[in-house]
Amino acid sequence: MEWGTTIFYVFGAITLLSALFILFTRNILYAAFSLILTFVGVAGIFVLSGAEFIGVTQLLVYVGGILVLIVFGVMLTNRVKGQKVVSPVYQKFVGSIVGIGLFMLLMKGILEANFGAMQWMKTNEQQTSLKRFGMTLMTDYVVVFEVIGILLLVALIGAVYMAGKRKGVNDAS
Amino acid sequence: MMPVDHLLILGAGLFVIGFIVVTTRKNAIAVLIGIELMLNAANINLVVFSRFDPDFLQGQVFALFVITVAAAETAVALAIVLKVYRHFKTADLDKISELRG
Amino acid sequence: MIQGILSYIIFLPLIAAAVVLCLPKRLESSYRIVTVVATGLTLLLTIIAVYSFDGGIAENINSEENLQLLEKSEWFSLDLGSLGSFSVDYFLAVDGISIPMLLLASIVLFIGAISSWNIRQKKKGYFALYLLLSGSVLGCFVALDFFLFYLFFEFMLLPMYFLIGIWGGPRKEYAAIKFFIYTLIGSILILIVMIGLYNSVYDPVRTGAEIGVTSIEQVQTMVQSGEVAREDIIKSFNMIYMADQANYIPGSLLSQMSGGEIIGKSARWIAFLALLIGFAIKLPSFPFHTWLPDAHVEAPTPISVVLAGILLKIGGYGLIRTAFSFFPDSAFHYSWMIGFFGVFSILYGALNALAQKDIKKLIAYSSVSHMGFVLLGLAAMTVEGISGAIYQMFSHGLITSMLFLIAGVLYDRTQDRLIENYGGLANRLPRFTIVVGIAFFASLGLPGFSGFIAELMVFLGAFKSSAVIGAIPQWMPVVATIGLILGAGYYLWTLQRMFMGKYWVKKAEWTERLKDLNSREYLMLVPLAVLVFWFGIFPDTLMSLINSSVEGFTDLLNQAIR
Amino acid sequence: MKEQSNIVDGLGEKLSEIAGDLFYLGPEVTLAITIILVLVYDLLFKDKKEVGIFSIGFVGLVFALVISSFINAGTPFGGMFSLNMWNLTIKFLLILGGVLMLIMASRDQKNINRFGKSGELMIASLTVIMGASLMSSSTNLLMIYVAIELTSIGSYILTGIVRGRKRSEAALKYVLFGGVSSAIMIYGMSWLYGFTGTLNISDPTFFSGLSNVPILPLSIALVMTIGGFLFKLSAFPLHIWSPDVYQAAPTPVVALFSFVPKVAAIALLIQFVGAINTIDFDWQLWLGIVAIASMTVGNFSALWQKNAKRMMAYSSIAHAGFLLVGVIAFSESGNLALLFYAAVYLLMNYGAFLLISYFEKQTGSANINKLRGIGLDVPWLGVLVVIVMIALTGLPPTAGFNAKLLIFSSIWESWQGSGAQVLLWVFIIGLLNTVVALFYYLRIPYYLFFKRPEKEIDKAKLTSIDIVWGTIFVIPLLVLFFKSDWLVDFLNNINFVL
Amino acid sequence: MIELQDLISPTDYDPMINWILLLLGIPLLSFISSLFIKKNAPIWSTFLLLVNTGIAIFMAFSFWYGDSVSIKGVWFTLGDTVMSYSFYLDRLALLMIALVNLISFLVHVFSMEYMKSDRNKPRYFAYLGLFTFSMLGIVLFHNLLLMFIFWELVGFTSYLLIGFWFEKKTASLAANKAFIMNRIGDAGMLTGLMILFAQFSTFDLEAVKALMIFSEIEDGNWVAHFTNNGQEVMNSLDGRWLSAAGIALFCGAVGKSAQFPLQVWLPDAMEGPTPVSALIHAATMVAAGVFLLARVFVLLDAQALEVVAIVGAITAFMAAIAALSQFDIKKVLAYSTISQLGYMVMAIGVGAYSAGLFHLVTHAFFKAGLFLCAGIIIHQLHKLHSDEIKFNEQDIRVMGGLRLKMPVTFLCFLICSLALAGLPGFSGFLSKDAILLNATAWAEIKGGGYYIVIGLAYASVILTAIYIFRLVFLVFTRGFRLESILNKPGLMDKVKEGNLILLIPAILLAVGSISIVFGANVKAENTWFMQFITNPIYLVPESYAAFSLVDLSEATIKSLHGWVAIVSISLAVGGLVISYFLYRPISKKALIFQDAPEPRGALGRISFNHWYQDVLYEKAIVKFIVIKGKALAWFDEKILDGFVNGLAKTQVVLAHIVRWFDKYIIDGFVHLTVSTSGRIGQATRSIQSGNVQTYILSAMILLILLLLWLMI
Repeated sequence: MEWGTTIFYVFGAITLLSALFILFTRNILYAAFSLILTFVGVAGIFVLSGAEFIGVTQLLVYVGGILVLIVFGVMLTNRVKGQKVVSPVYQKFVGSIVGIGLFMLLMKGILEANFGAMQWMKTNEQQTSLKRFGMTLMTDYVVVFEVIGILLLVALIGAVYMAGKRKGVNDAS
Repeated sequence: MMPVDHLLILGAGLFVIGFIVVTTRKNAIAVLIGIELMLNAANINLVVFSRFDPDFLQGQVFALFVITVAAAETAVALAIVLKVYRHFKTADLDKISELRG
Repeated sequence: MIQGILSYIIFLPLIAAAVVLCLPKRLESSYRIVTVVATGLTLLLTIIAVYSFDGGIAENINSEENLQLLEKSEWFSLDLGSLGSFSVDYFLAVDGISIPMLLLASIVLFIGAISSWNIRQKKKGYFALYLLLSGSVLGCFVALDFFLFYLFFEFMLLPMYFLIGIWGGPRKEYAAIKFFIYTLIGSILILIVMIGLYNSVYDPVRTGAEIGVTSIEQVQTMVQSGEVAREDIIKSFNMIYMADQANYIPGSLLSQMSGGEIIGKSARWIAFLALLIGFAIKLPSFPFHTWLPDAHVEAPTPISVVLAGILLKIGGYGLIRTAFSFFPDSAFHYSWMIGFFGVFSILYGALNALAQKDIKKLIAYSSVSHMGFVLLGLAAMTVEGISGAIYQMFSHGLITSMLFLIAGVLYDRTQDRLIENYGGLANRLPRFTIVVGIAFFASLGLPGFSGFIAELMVFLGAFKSSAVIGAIPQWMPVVATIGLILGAGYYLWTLQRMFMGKYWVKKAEWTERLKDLNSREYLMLVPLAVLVFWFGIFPDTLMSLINSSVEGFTDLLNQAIR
Repeated sequence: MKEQSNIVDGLGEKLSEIAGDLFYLGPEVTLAITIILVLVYDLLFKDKKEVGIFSIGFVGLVFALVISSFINAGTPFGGMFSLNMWNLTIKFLLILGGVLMLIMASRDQKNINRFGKSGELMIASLTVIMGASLMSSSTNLLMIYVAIELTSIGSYILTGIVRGRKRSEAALKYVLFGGVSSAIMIYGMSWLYGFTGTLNISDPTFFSGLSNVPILPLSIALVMTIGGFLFKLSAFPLHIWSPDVYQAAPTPVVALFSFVPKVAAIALLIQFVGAINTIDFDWQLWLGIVAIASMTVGNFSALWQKNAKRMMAYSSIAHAGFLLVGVIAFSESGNLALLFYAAVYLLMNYGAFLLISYFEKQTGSANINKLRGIGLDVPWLGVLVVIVMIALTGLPPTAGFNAKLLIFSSIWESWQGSGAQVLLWVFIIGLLNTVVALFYYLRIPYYLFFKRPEKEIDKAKLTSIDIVWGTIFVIPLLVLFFKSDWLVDFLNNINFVL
Repeated sequence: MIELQDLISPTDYDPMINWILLLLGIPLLSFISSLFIKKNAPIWSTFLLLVNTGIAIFMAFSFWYGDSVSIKGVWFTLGDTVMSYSFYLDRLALLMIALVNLISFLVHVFSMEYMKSDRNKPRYFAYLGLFTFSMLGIVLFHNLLLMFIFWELVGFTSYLLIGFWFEKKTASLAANKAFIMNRIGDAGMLTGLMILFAQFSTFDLEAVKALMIFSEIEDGNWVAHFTNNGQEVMNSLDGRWLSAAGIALFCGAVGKSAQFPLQVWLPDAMEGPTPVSALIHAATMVAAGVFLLARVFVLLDAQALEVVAIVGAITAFMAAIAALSQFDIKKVLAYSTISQLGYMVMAIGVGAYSAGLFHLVTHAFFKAGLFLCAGIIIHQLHKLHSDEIKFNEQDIRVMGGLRLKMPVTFLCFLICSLALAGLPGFSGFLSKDAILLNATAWAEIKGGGYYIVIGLAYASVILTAIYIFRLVFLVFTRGFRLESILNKPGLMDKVKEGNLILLIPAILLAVGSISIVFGANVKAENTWFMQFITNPIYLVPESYAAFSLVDLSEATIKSLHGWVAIVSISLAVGGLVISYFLYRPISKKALIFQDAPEPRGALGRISFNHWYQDVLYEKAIVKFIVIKGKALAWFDEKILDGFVNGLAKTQVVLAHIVRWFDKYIIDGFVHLTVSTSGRIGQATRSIQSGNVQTYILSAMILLILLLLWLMI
């Protein structure tokens, strides 16, 4: 086994274990922090898969952005006064059954599909450059890029507006 | 390199874990965490496949946008959670079920 | 003859409806005048139309040449790409089958308008809806484009729904909904078949124009042999074309040649059954009749009159015009069943009528019984049977209108319809009793009244059927004669309980309210009675109109069966 | 496509191509600009912004509408979009939906406040329309995803932004459900990418890639992907969010929800099934079941609803099923029928919501029970309601009937052609559903006319302009019944260009 | 090959049509005008009838020797089938119009007095006019359909007249009964019409007869060959339909002529005014059945005729038994009528066509006479009614000794009774003798069990004599029993003979009952009637005609002639003697007759209750139908409608299920599973709808399920 492969598995294990921790912990804060670990694991996989930019973005946006949001959200919606921020669990049984069923289904799908043997994947893997990535983003996907801009803008405005304490469109009801 | 299938199974596992989190956690924010896990699972797939698509890197681009959108969505979702919290004084979803039928 | 007379007939009530809507509330009392005048003019126009109708020219029911007073212009034509294009025509005409129905409808609507005279609440709505109903009912009988027909057929439901639901009796909502749902199920079945049909039928004239051939026969042979490209075929809603098997696109599901199947059964059979059920609900035949007693009992008198007098006939007319014309082979295949349901309805309705306590319910069940004759006559597929079915529809329309008016007369005075609450009314209301007697005896099929002629024809046709065409066995009409006896039974029993014996009513205060017929009531009842007599003694008045069309129709059936 | 070795070469070419293609996205660009303008206006002025915001939004939308009718077919941005006359018409309808929503909103002071006090609601609405408009023509999975998200986020905001306990609850449900749905969808998309190596569904490699995949993984991927579309369509089984959201959201917004994302999703589905047709996956069967289930579940669940808006939500689920019928027919005529249906659905649905908003204005609630006897006080409005409800049921003499006729005719034709049983069942069950639908659609006129009013209601609140607008929304339903060829010919002309 | 159109094509103008129209028109005018002119209706309508009678008698005399006249025309067309009408005047018709008009006229006259005090007189006379019109219609039209129409009309008029005093519940019920019983018969007759029409495409009797000749039995099928408009027609039915046609037509007669098993209506019909009973229920309407049988006689095949004969004999016997023990004078006469009608029907059945008709005519006279006499008695006794004197004036237990006070009536009654009993010198003897002669001959030919049939006929002879003289003795001899019942001696003196208006019709009818009217010969076949109205030629396809009428009339009859007469006379005399011993003025029975209870013995009860037929019908059939109707109504309301409502309910339930599905499968599938897996505690806490996570979960489950569906 090569080094790279080992690291792959290490990151994979980190991801999976931390995700499982999220699944089993009741404390949301723990979950949130465990999520960091998951993200890091995923970011590692990204980097190892040749998507350094995505990996970095993953860390920046998720760890730096989303997670902070989530933690703030947890703080704001739970009166954290010493006690644990617990999220109770319910319909565990059915949820797990469905989840496991889904997993089996996906497993079976993956194995049957045999992605490794896909025709288009015959070409050898190549390292990609950030430059190419940027070019693609700004040429082929420029529309998406712009649209994302609008999306972020709107989401931002909306989020700010809704979260704002006294704001929100007035309504009698 | 890790075989593609293993990574995909990892993705699937993450997806399912995320799904179970979504369906079993009462807290709305925990549900959001679950959704993030599911999105990450998809991202893993995308990036993995993108390895074989060096010309256009579509998978990577997709993953990038997923991350971005996820951020936006989380922001909106959290804002809504806060709003709900103001009305219901809780973020437990089983208590937020006045609309039904 | 007036050009476009049929359009006038349909649109006159609709325009009048608009007029009623526009009249201000302070002219409230004029609504009914407008209504009566409009329906009266419609009747006049209809009579002119009937007068100008030549009963002798029909040769073949499925060609446009035998139609009269024809008005046909393209309404719209849609090009549906891969579905090909189809055209919907504004196509009105009458033949011997529809002209009696048109006449009946005009008469009954006029009488109904008079009978609406003392509607007291929400007059504007009532009269506007009544006129809308009138327009659509009349339209139903003259429309020969399936789309147009379906429009009128459906459009009838709404005014009816509101007329029963707003101006009805205590359980009006229930009755209105029940009526609507039942009929709607029927019309959905019809719609299903309609979609199938227009996808299977082409318009030879327009298609000919498309490919530059003028002779219809030539177009038909060309289409049948597949020489015409699919996109040149123009589909049609034309009911006359649908009745000609040569106008079915080869390979289409409902084409007789291609023998399409649905779930292993002939598609034509299934389509026929769908139409049959659709119209049998309207007719109504056992076991689809249960909406009728409720609707009748709850509806206000004029609406009962229109409902029983005309709307039921649309069921029978629809069967002739669509189900039997389009799928004669299937009709033959199912004739035993149709005949059986006819006979069963006759007996079932009569026995039910025997047990009724409410006079309106009794009349309603008698309608079920009488409409059974229509089914029996149709199932016979002989000239006599089908003429009888048409005659029965016409005659039942008049008689049952009379019966409901009678029930209305009583109800107006006492607000009570229970038979057991009256006795010996003949002493107090002698003239009314005479009218009741005429109506009852007419309804039970006493010779001299139109009902007898109709039932006789049905019997003759049904009995002949097995020998002539092999449709229904001889025992059916023989068993159906029991219906005559039961009919006498329930009518005479009712007559005896309500009108004979010592005068007695349940509540003393009714006595002073029980006055004999007033002049408005005479105006409604006497003409009906006279007509019932007239058509019982001079059947040729009507037969001369319908004979040749019915012959054409039976020829069509015969050809298809052979 | 360009040579990979020399990336920078041809960049200029590419950029100019992009600039040239920009016109194809004229409506979207216009909407984006409008969004910015509203935002700027909102920031610049403090009070009495109603007129300004409304007029900017309105002008923007109308401008987009005009532009959308000038665009030609094409596949701009390297096949990211596939514009043909068909989905351009859809686009036109979507934007028209926006215009009509603004008109509807302007009929009620409450809604004027909601939209006008501050720009967010307007911005979110425009976003929804923009997203939907992108959705309707995109052929790239990424673009599809982003467009759907754009629509979704706009919708979440629209649902949640107006204050109210119920609204916030609905918004939360919406956002969580939506989040999961989109996660499922992109998971499916990621597989599709894995199968084919391309995100462009109009690319031949997409199709050829799918052809070699075993049925199970293929089905999983397609079902998950289409699942995301069904969420926007609010079709079974991803319809569950919609009643809650419809009940809570402001009426004009609900009208928007019930039309714009739905029809966009239908357009998307048409593109998508076009790309996956004839591979192993029997999408017709699958969508057929979905359509049947949507119609049935929608109609049956609507039966005993007490809230008119909630009822309309179920109605819209059922209509999603009816729209799906057009997709399943998968033929030229099916597409035409869909266009017709969409146009009519726009009219009748907006008409219904407009009238509901009137009654809401009168009685202060969308509760059907509150409508007792009003019909006799405002007869003309009552008549309009009857017409709309009849149209929604699909009975003559309303265009709803023609729409159903066309759409079911097309499925009949497809069935005749292919003989697939599911099409027949869709046909029959679909039509029989009409009967069920009648039950609840008639409940509104039933309460309006048959029930005794509980108390005297204040009629002064409705102005004659309200009535006129109601009439304007409703009368085309009648006109299009009697002259449906006007619309069909118009649509046909468009199709011929295609 | 015979051409149908030739048979039914309209005839040229024949002046006879005017007479016919006049004949039909005058009674119709009487009907309509009586309703309007109110006050003078009785005299006016009587006058009209007099005119009509004049015309009828004039026609009978002037056309008697001419050929039969047939006038045809088109009534309406049905498809290409011409529904023709046709009048046919042969001697039978002429005789009948004269008879009907004459008796009707006499009854009109009688009624002027009898109904004097009734305020509904105009209505009464109108009805009589309508009746005469319809009866003449039956006689004049020679087309089965039109005959059927008038046939029903006659029944309808009878309904009106029986129910004339509709305030009496019994009267209205009797009217109903009469109409319905007639309807049953008519339904049968209609079946006959259907069969004949299916075969021959016409109702014209002449045409039917002509076509019948050309019909054949081929392989058990009854095939009619003819051409219609030049097109060859071959209508074929199973051979049994030929018999069925005959029996079906006979059903009509069974109803109208009160034959077993439909005869029960006639005794009840006595609720109508007595003159009506005389006219309708004795002389004319009930005879219409016999007339019809005579008209279609040649179309009846052997089986049908056998049924006719047997039914006739049974009826004759049963009714004669019933007449023995009745207390109501009109009821006795009613049963007597049934019995005599049974004779006539039997006569037709045994092939004694002319004898049967002969009996029809003689019976019309003496039975109408008896009824009118009874009417006089009832009318006169009715006048005794006062505040303290109340009794049933129709009950023979209150009568007695009226001979002294009402001699003319007595004489008339006696003559008619003698005629009824069939004693020589009176008309009844001639006709009855002719019938018995033919019947005996018939039984001779057929042999075996058929002797039972004529046995019944002979038994009826003696029974007839017994019951009618019982009546004579009890009504007219010994003292007036009402005196002793009411304890009011001298009441007898208040009884007066009827006035001339009442008496003259009775006298005329009595005179008509003397045999001299029909010829001074004791042999029936020598009367002018039998000379002129002879048996027709039999037309039914041969294999279905079991015997030849010619044989019957010629050979056998001659050999039987003597002793049949002797037997019948001795039976009649025997009956008279028995009656005398039982009811003679000083017999035990007569002495205490005022207290006579209802008979108790088995035979007596059978007789008094008319074989319990009414009870049977009431209990078995009517109840059955009513219960059936109720059950069906229940079925309709509860089951069928319930089913539909059930459907609606199912829809609701389905809606609930779907909603439930939405809520519990989509929401609660989860919970369900939860609870089944033993976590009920948690489930109760978590069963909450509106939870977005269950939404998501269920959506996913459904997606997976849909996916799996695809895979299967």
